[in-house]
Amino acid sequence: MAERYSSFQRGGRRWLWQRITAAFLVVVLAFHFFLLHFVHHADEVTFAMSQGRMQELTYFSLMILFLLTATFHGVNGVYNALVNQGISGTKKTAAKLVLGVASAVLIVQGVRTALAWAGGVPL
Amino acid sequence: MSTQLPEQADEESSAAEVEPTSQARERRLQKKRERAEEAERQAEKAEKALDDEDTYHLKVFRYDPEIAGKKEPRFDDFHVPFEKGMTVLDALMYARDTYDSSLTFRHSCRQAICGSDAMFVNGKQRLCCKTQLSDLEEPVRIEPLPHAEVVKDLVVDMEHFYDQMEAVEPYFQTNDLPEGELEEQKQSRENREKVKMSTRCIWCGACMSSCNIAAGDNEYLGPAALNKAYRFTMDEREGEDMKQQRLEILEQEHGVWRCQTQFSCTEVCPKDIPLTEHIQELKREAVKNNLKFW
Amino acid sequence: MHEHDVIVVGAGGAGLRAAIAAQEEGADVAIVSKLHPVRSHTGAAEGGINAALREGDSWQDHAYDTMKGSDYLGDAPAIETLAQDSPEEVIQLEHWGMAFSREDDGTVSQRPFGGLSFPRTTYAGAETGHQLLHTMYEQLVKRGIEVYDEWYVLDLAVSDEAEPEERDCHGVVGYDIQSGSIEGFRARDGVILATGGLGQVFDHTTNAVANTGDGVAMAYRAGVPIEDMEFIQFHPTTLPSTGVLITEGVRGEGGILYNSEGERFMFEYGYANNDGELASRDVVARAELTEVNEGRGIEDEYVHLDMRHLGEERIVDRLENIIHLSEDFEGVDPLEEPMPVKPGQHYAMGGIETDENGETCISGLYAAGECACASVHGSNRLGGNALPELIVFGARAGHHAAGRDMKTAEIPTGKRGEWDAGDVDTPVEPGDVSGGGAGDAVADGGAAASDLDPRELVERTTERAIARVEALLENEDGRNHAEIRSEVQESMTQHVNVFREEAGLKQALRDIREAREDYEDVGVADQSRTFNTDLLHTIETRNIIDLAEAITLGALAREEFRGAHWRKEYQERDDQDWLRHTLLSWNGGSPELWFKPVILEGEDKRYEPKIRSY
Amino acid sequence: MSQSYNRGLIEDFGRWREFSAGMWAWVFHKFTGWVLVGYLFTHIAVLSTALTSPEAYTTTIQSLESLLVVRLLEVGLLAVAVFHILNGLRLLFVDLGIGLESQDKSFYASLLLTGAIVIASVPTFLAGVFG
Ligand SMILES: Cc1cc2nc3c(=O)[nH]c(=O)nc-3n(C[C@H](O)[C@H](O)[C@H](O)COP(=O)(O)OP(=O)(O)OC[C@H]3O[C@@H](n4cnc5c(N)ncnc54)[C@H](O)[C@@H]3O)c2cc1C
Ligand code: HEM
Ligand code: SF4
Ligand code: F3S
Ligand code: FES
Repeated sequence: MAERYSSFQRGGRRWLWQRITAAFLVVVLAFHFFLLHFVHHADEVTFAMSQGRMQELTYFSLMILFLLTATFHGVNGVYNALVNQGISGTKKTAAKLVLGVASAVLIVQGVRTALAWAGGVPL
Repeated sequence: MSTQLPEQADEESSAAEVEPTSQARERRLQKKRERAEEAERQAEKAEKALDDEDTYHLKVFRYDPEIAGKKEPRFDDFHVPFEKGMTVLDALMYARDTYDSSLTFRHSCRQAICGSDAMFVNGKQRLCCKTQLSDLEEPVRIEPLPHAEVVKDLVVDMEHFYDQMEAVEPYFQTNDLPEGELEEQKQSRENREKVKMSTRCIWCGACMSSCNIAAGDNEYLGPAALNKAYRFTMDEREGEDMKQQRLEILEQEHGVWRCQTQFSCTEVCPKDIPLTEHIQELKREAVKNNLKFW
Repeated sequence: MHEHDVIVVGAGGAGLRAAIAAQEEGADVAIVSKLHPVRSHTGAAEGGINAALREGDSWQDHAYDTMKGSDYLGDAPAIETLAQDSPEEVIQLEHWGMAFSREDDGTVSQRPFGGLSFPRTTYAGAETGHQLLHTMYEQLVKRGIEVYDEWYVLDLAVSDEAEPEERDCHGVVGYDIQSGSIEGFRARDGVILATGGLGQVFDHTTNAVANTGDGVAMAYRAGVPIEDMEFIQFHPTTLPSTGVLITEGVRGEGGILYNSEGERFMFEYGYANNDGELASRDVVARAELTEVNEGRGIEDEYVHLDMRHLGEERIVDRLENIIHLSEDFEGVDPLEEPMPVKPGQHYAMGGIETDENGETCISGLYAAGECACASVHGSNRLGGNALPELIVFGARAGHHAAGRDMKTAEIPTGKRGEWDAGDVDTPVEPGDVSGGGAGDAVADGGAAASDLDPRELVERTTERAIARVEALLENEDGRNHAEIRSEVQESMTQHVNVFREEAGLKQALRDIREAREDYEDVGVADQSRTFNTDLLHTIETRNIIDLAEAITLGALAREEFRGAHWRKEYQERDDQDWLRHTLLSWNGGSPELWFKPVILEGEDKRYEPKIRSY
Repeated sequence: MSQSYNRGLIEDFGRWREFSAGMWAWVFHKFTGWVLVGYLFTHIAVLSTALTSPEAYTTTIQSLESLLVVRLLEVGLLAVAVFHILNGLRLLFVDLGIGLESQDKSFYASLLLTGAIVIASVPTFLAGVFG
């Protein structure tokens, strides 16, 4: 018998955030692809060009937000998939930890790169 | 209860112990001979049926944990003479009554209301009594419901399904019953209409068997139980306080959030209950409910 | 051995209501049922539940309609109890959340039904029984009442005093279908039988495969008289291949019956004055069979019910579920072709004799629902009167068994009141043929020494049941039950159907006798202890044989035409000689026929027999 | 779920032929989602060469982009992303309870549209790699 949980609210919140980030990602990802494959072609990419874009605050913050939402959305998606397949107990805690650490690393690395381009927070 | 015979067993005139008279024995032997002939005739008939064009070929899953030849699951072939209007259940009953009386499956109403004969027929969860043979391709493969423990042949253990159904407090509860004797607790037509489909569930378990999430996560309440919960959550007569309590149950980790909108449940439900839709509506109710606390 | 205060056998509408009632009284109650509760055949009822709820209606009117419908063979105390209690019981269901259809003002809808003087049939769409069954099972879950589901009750543990009226019932013996183990169930306060219908006695029925009349047969063999067994209701419009019921609504909306010549026979051959298709169930059923017997049936089996002329729109609007039923179960699209229909067994008016508190003449043994006969329906049941019977008498039996003080019953049970011995001229000896042969498969119901204490009695009965099952299993290559069963069913459908004539009834008795002899050597091929349906069907077949015989004996004895019972030789209702109930006692294996008077004396009036003209 | 014995293909993806639209959508969405996270990690890894030096970044990117495999992989990525987006939109609608009756059609539509968009983008994606 399915026992009752009291910490249910998180389930709902994560579900909602998955949808909210998805809605946001639709727009940003489309923009991202469009910009880097159609406006600028892939073989033309240079450090300088990225630098130029990154130095603008709007683009910079958009990209940081993009990174954050994509990471949350992706990692949360993977976590959900695992839980749906029925992992529980220690395995579940381990998955949570590993995924948490991975996203932290990803975000730190991403932010560092962005900062390297922009040469500090573009203000 | 012990199977030991009590002390006085000897004096007991248990008719079981009485020797059959020789006359009776003779009669019995006679009958036996006749039966042997009859069996032969049956076999011949079956043989003939094989050649007959108008038969349906069934491949039926067999398994019995106790019987030597059946411990290893296997498929048995049956050829059943076809009649217009014949359902898969009719064919199974024919096969059992004519060829092999040990062929085991649940069935009762023959009219899609008792929910006991959901099986995996040609790769889909269906109610056998509601499936016309003529709608199926041959050979017709009949297997027990996937993702449930097989008890014997086509019978699966439903305990887990029942547990899930009963975990959602599947009963009407309200704190505002009318006072007067013989006074009804009114319900608007719209509200009855809203819950109507959800009340049609016959507990057949087809949906649960088709859902991949339920297969992976044993604790997932599953589409049928969630639908049952929907039936009460959306019933205006229960009142707001009860709705709150119900949503708390649904929001547990193995509740509504597990559903990945696979739609298989909706697709197989013999009662055409829009299960996915109901689950999604519950998710939205739950989110709305949580937003209140922010 | 399991022990409870009250044991309820069967989990249909009647069993569930009884269990809830017993628990309300504080009893420790358990249900033992061969099907999981929600699989019971109560779920199949479509039409509705009669209850006088509204201004302009009264329980008196309900009682009057019921008495008239019964063709004056119902007992007034039972009928009045039904009419008085059903409003309360229906509102109880409503308070348990049952999804009744509603009026604009939010109250429970009611519709008109055949034979009712007021539209008093409450309903939930075309699935009233389903809603009722599930609502009640929900309450069971809520209360945590124990259910032994997929436990088949083999026998009653009844002491064996010479007179049934002196016997006591102390429990039952159950067979766990899943594991094959056989265990005793001791009931400290009472056993309630609620095992439903017996449609499987016939080969064409609207009843479920599980409706084999086990409770009636068990009680009969334990000594309880069974009452008015000859009264069987046949429904005129059932699908030929499965027996699925096509509601009267189709004819109500204007559906037309045709024979193979394309004639609208209800008018052409003047079956029912000018009522045509709208004549009552029994009239239409007889008309259809006459057509078939006279060679105007289609495939010599059925007639056509055509509703195409109503137009797709109207059909979809009013009779949508009929389209599905016909397509799913008969493979016929009723918008394109006429539907094949023929009469099918539908309901057994008779059953275990009880009083209006549900108690039988054996103390501690109760019965409620279709298996019982408090005699509400007499010789003919009105539509929508069975479901209220389940809840009214289910509740009463439950309360009484659990010890509530009830008004002393007015209906005497057993040979306690006035009675007359009966006589019927049978071509063969009915009853037991074994004298204890072949593995005691045909043993009497409850014999065990009378001075045993109750637990020991249950234990003894259990031993006997085990021996019986072992014997069946041992006779591995004995006769297969399916053949015997279908021979009985065919004979019943041929001879004891809508039309009954002396020669046919006698033939049926001979066939049944033969079946009994065949059954002496019945065996079970499936040697598994796990979910052995072969074994169960074999045991059920025995019950079918006993009941088939009881029905036929009653039909042969009753020399009149009343309600559902038509006799070729006797075309009139005969109040002079036959205003009385037929009773049959097993009598240790040589069935004894007797009669008791009908009680027409109501609470404040006497119901004077009138001509039933619909 | 516990099983007294293995029913093999009956219970796993060996039954793919009998999957319904909703199931396929679920499988594809899952697959594409995982590919996308995988790519996100690789993507950031590649981009962080910018931390070493601007030149290292430019050379890495340009040498990668000059490889046909990479370009082909990018087309694959586009396919994956477009499907995930379109089906993601479909799922968002399902969550809002819109158009549940045509969930199968919208899935087929996502598939077709993905195909169309990918084919249309091939020239742009492969531009320059042969030059
Ligand atoms: C198609 C159809 C439509 C109907 N429509 C209406 C209608 O509209 N209105 C109306 O008033 N009536 C209607 N009736 C009649 C009414 O539905 C039945 O009379 C009623 O449901 C019988 O209920 P029950 O509780 O007595 O038995 P059931 O519901 O049949 O239950 C019997 C129970 O007994 C159990 N059981 C049987 N044998 C054993 C055993 N040996 N051991 C253990 N358990 C056992 C079974 O498992 C089951 O749980 C209809 C009947 C049919 C068939
Ligand atoms: C562009 C718009 C995107 C949309 C509209 C979108 C939509 C969705 C939605 C609705 C889900 C939830 C499915 C469910 O729980 O039922 C989901 C899952 C997922 N998404 Fe996205 N997504 C997008 C982009 C991305 C990106 C960029 C990534 C990679 C980082 C990603 C990775 C995932 C993963 C891994 C899952 C989980 C898949 C699974 O169930 O196994 N998505 N997506
Ligand atoms: S929801 Fe449908 S498929 Fe699921 S158990 Fe109920 S009737 Fe069967
Ligand atoms: S199949 Fe399963 S995932 Fe949801 S939509 Fe149905 S419950
Ligand atoms: S036999 Fe009852 S649902 Fe099929």
